Amino acid sequence: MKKRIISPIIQNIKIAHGTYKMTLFAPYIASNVTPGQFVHIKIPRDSSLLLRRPISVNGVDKNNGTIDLVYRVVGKGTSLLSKLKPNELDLDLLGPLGNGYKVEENIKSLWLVGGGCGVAPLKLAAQKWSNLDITAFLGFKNKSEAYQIDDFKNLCSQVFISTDDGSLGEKGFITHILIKHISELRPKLILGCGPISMLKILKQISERYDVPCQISLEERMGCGMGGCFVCSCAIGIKDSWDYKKVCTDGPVFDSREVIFDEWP
Amino acid sequence: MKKRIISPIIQNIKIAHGTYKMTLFAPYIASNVTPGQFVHIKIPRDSSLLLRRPISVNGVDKNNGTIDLVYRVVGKGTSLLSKLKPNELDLDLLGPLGNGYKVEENIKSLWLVGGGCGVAPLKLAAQKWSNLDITAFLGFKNKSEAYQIDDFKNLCSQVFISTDDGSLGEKGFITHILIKHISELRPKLILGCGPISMLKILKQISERYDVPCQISLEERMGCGMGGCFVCSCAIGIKDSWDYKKVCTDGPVFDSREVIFDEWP
Amino acid sequence: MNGPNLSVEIAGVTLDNPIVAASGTFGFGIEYSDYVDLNKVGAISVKGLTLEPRKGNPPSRIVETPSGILNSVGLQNPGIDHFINHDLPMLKQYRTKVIANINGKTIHEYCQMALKLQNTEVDFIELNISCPNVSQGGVSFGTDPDMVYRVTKAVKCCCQQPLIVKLTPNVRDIKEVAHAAEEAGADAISLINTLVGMAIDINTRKPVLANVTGGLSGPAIKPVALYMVWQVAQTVNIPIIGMGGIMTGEDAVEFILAGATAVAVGTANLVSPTAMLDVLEELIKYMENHDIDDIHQLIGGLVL
Amino acid sequence: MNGPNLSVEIAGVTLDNPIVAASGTFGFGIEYSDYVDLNKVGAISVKGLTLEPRKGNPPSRIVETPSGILNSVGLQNPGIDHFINHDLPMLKQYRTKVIANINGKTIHEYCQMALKLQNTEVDFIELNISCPNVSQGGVSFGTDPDMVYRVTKAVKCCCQQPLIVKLTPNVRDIKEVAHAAEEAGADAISLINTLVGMAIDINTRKPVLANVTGGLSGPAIKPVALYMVWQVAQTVNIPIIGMGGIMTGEDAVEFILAGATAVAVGTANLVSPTAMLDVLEELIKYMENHDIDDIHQLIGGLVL
Ligand SMILES: Cc1cc2nc3c(=O)[nH]c(=O)nc-3n(C[C@H](O)[C@H](O)[C@H](O)COP(=O)(O)OP(=O)(O)OC[C@H]3O[C@@H](n4cnc5c(N)ncnc54)[C@H](O)[C@@H]3O)c2cc1C
Ligand SMILES: Cc1cc2nc3c(=O)[nH]c(=O)nc-3n(C[C@H](O)[C@H](O)[C@H](O)COP(=O)(O)OP(=O)(O)OC[C@H]3O[C@@H](n4cnc5c(N)ncnc54)[C@H](O)[C@@H]3O)c2cc1C
Ligand SMILES: Cc1cc2nc3c(=O)[nH]c(=O)nc-3n(C[C@H](O)[C@H](O)[C@H](O)COP(=O)(O)O)c2cc1C
Ligand SMILES: Cc1cc2nc3c(=O)[nH]c(=O)nc-3n(C[C@H](O)[C@H](O)[C@H](O)COP(=O)(O)O)c2cc1C
Ligand code: FES
Ligand code: FES
Repeated sequence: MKKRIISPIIQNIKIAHGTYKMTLFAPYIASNVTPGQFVHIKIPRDSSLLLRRPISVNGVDKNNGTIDLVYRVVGKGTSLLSKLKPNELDLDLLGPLGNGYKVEENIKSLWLVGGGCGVAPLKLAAQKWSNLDITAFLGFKNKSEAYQIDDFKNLCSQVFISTDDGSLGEKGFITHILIKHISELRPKLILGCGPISMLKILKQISERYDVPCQISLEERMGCGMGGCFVCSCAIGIKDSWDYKKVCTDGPVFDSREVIFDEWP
Repeated sequence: MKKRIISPIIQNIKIAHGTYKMTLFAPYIASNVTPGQFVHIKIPRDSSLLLRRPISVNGVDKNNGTIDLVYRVVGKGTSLLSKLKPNELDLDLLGPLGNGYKVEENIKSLWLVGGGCGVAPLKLAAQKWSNLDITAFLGFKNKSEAYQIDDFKNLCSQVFISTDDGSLGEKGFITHILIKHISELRPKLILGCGPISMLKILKQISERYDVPCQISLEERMGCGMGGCFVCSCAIGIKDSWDYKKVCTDGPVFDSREVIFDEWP
Repeated sequence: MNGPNLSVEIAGVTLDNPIVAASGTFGFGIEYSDYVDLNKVGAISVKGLTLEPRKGNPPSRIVETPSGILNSVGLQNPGIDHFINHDLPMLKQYRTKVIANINGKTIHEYCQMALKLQNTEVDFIELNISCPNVSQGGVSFGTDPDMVYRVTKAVKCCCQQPLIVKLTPNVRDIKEVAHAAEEAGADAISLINTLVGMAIDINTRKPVLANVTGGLSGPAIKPVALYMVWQVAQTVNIPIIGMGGIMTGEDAVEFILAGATAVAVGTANLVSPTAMLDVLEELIKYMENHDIDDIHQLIGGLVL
Repeated sequence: MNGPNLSVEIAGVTLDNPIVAASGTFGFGIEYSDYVDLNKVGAISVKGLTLEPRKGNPPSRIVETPSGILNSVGLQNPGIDHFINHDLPMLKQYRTKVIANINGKTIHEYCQMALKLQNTEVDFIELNISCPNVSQGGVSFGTDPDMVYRVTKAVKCCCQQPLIVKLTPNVRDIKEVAHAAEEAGADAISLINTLVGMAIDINTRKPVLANVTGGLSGPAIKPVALYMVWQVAQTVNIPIIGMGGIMTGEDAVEFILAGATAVAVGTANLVSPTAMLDVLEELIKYMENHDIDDIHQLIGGLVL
């Protein structure tokens, strides 16, 4: 069940260029969240900023009842969040929201493909399914923007890294590295998250090699509960699709069903 | 000259029921302010609150370069101010603004008449003119709302206190006490500040006993610089008055010139 | 002791309290049942319905503006038949009154929808006349008093339920339009819908909304909404459902004093799923603090 | 190296930069000289002038609303003669261009003022047609395209300076009104003036403004203003001075992309006396960051 939670801030630190990790005390979410799900955060203090901000859950500590969020500072809301200090105030969250990634019982190995802040929710997937054989493909713009690589190394069998400028791992897009390995290894399931340009290529790759692939979409949100119809994405098959809601039908969708042509 | 000043908060404490004293580091204002002048404060953090709030200067410490403001929490802005902690952030002030009280060289004794938060600016008057023979008449709603009485006692020859409920000093309006003494003592100059109901009576008294009286007016403000024409008060003589600006023509006016009938 | 009386009557239908969900901001109600006991909401105006299912506009459909939001949903909805068969029965398990917000491209379409709603459990029909009228060259019905009169009259003839006409603020004189609706037989007026606005992304130089323009709602528009509600209250004798930026009980009191019999909460539902209950609670607190034991003592109570 | 070119031309008059002080929010300029080097402001539209001195409305005249303010100054000003003899010479010591914002109750009054401004150093006349027209029963000139045409035409015939017509947003279709002004010979359009709004004190049950209603300005109205500027830019061929909620350089860029040749800063002057200089600086920074060396590369640069 979705709940509204008033959450003390335990920690809020910079973990990479423009990227922060916030640890919140939210036992209910820690116990009930699925990878790919998100919390919807009311930005405190500045009442001119009306809308909540959706941020995926990056990690949980059920024993301590905490969750981690990793977020990039891109605008007013995230900039304000980045300045909060532990115990300075409590955040008002809704969650856990949305449909996360689904990994069936029979799946034994998993590929995670993340880019930029899309890497964040995949860490929770690696945490949850750490008993499976996981290969992670993580792409960043450059070394200074990379984060949590050691965490992935601890949780996964293998981790591939790339950066646009080659300052860490291989140079180039992470999907290039993926493609080098996919033809031989044929994974059973790919979970992807990242910028739309990456997701488009991921969809193509997964279709070409006929590998099931789930991707997490981003769209500007209002309510986060399916009530306001603003977070639409085109889902279906070509010439027969509908606008579904990223907040409740997603954010995770089967990549084959996502119609990127209808994206502006 | 008016300036814009970015002012660290040195102290911010509750000094009476609903009443706070804030000490700010603002050497320029500390050195240049006249009693009755005010600073115009940008409310931090909540950008939906556009307008600055005018608060009179209550005291100065030229050596330390600080000023004191005493303010009552009445709405969103003052409530937000009351929660700020020392060094948490710097306030953006304009000041010193307005025309303060004027005490001519030849004046040897002074009466101060204040009510509620109108007592606050009179303390700076008592401080500045402490070499004169000052009698203070201070009215409060009740004991729990009274403040800075000891300060006045240190600075003035005599201090009369009243409260609406008699919980401190005499019971009744401070203007009642004033009237009891005025007929025998005939002061040379009265400086008044307080709620409009008090100022109206003060005007009557000063006219009846023909004692010069300067009062400080409050009106909702915009710019604080005379540019927006929103802070109007009717000044002149009956049937021949004009709307003057509280921010630059005032806030202190000769009580004989204030046309209260034109006040809503 | 009992709390104050909050129930109000609109065209013969009693609402337990004057808090209404504004159309388009509370889905079909059920979406919120994890957070809100729907029995506690006076009425729910459902997402704007059309004759056929509608896909709506491409994303992005929402952008935050100072103390407001712009939306361009474009009336995405599953169509009126799906509503009647699927959503209405679920919502009707609760006490809350149901307002069907209908949107037509022609007068004929509005009437067809009103006819479909006959013999359903819908409590009110709300005519949203802010959408562009295709057969009139894209000008919205709601900005032309003549068209408002005609569409209201036509729907009134074929609708069974009390008819609420929802006005758009994008007009020169709201009184004119409200008057036309009343003359044509409207049982109540709701206002305001959103103001037309836009936002530009200065990095891409493109409009933020794929649809270029959108409707502005939220606290930013409250002063405009309040003014219009007050104007209309002085013009018509039918009840008014006031809305536009209501976030708190205090905001609701302002609208009620200006003359609204009920108030709708819109954008606030996007900010907090329990917004309506919070508004209701604050309204009750205000009434208690001011010794008001019946909401009717507040309606139109502005002192000039 | 030099910074980007910021100078723009409006009806043959060159402004050093496109930042204008919106009428009524920057007095007669001189009030701000402690804070602002007036040479650095493109132009200053002075407080609205009337033929005779005007007392204006009783207080309170201002109330804060979410991200906005309502004002009801009621055109307090010392009269046009005092302006010409007293304020204008002081302002003319600076490079900034001077816009005389004039307000009449009748067409005749507007013309009288335009005549008085002949042979003065005023650079532009700005026709504020948002005020109620007494001889037309209190309806504002600016909401009726016919009246806009007539008043513009009449003033154009007797004014020496380029004529800016300032539009009110309280209309159904801003394009109609802008078109009427252009047809009648306006040299430029400025928009938007304030939206009508109100606020109620729920403790006293009275309107907060003594005048009951006021004009809404500030960031709250920015999306509406931007939309209207964009609409008008597609309608007329004369330059536009865009305004409504501009607080930052980024806001200014939005208006310029939407088609404004210059932008006016209003409410922001009440928030910070240096607002215009801040906006200018941020505009320059944006241009430098985006390798734009001439402001003309931005004007109307919206990508659809
Ligand atoms: C399901 C979901 C999960 C997400 N998880 C993460 C995460 O784990 N880490 C992370 O860094 N970011 C995440 N995002 C993106 C994040 O929500 C935005 O970066 C953030 O809302 C920007 O807010 P702002 O106030 O800083 O930016 P502003 O541009 O000032 O925001 C203005 C408005 O636009 C919305 N908005 C702006 N960018 C986006 C975006 N990319 N997606 C959705 N709304 C946007 C904001 O929510 C706000 O309503 C996620 C988005 C979605 C939809
Ligand atoms: C020259 C001058 C000096 C003042 N000095 C003091 C002082 O020393 N101590 C003190 O406690 N108060 C003083 N006041 C009153 C003080 O400015 C208001 O109480 C304060 O602005 C309220 O802000 P708010 O956000 O809490 O209230 P809100 O009601 O939320 O404010 C909304 C708007 O109304 C304005 N406003 C509300 N009440 C007043 C008022 N009484 N006068 C002017 N504007 C008002 C606010 O400035 C703001 O713009 C002074 C006022 C003036 C004009
Ligand atoms: C996301 C969204 C969708 C809306 N959809 C509709 C709609 O379908 N039909 C309608 O009549 N009004 C619709 N509205 C307008 C609201 O019902 C309401 O009139 C307006 O938002 C003003 O109220 P508010 O400021 O409380 O939101 C919508 C508003 C929003 C924000
Ligand atoms: C206090 C105040 C006084 C104003 N007086 C005038 C005026 O005299 N003449 C005029 O044309 N516009 C006047 N305006 C409108 C502004 O010039 C401007 O059009 C409007 O405020 C929108 O811009 P903003 O949101 O930047 O303030 C006034 C606005 C304010 C806030
Ligand atoms: S955010 Fe409201 S429906 Fe998705
Ligand atoms: S506050 Fe602007 S003129 Fe006084």
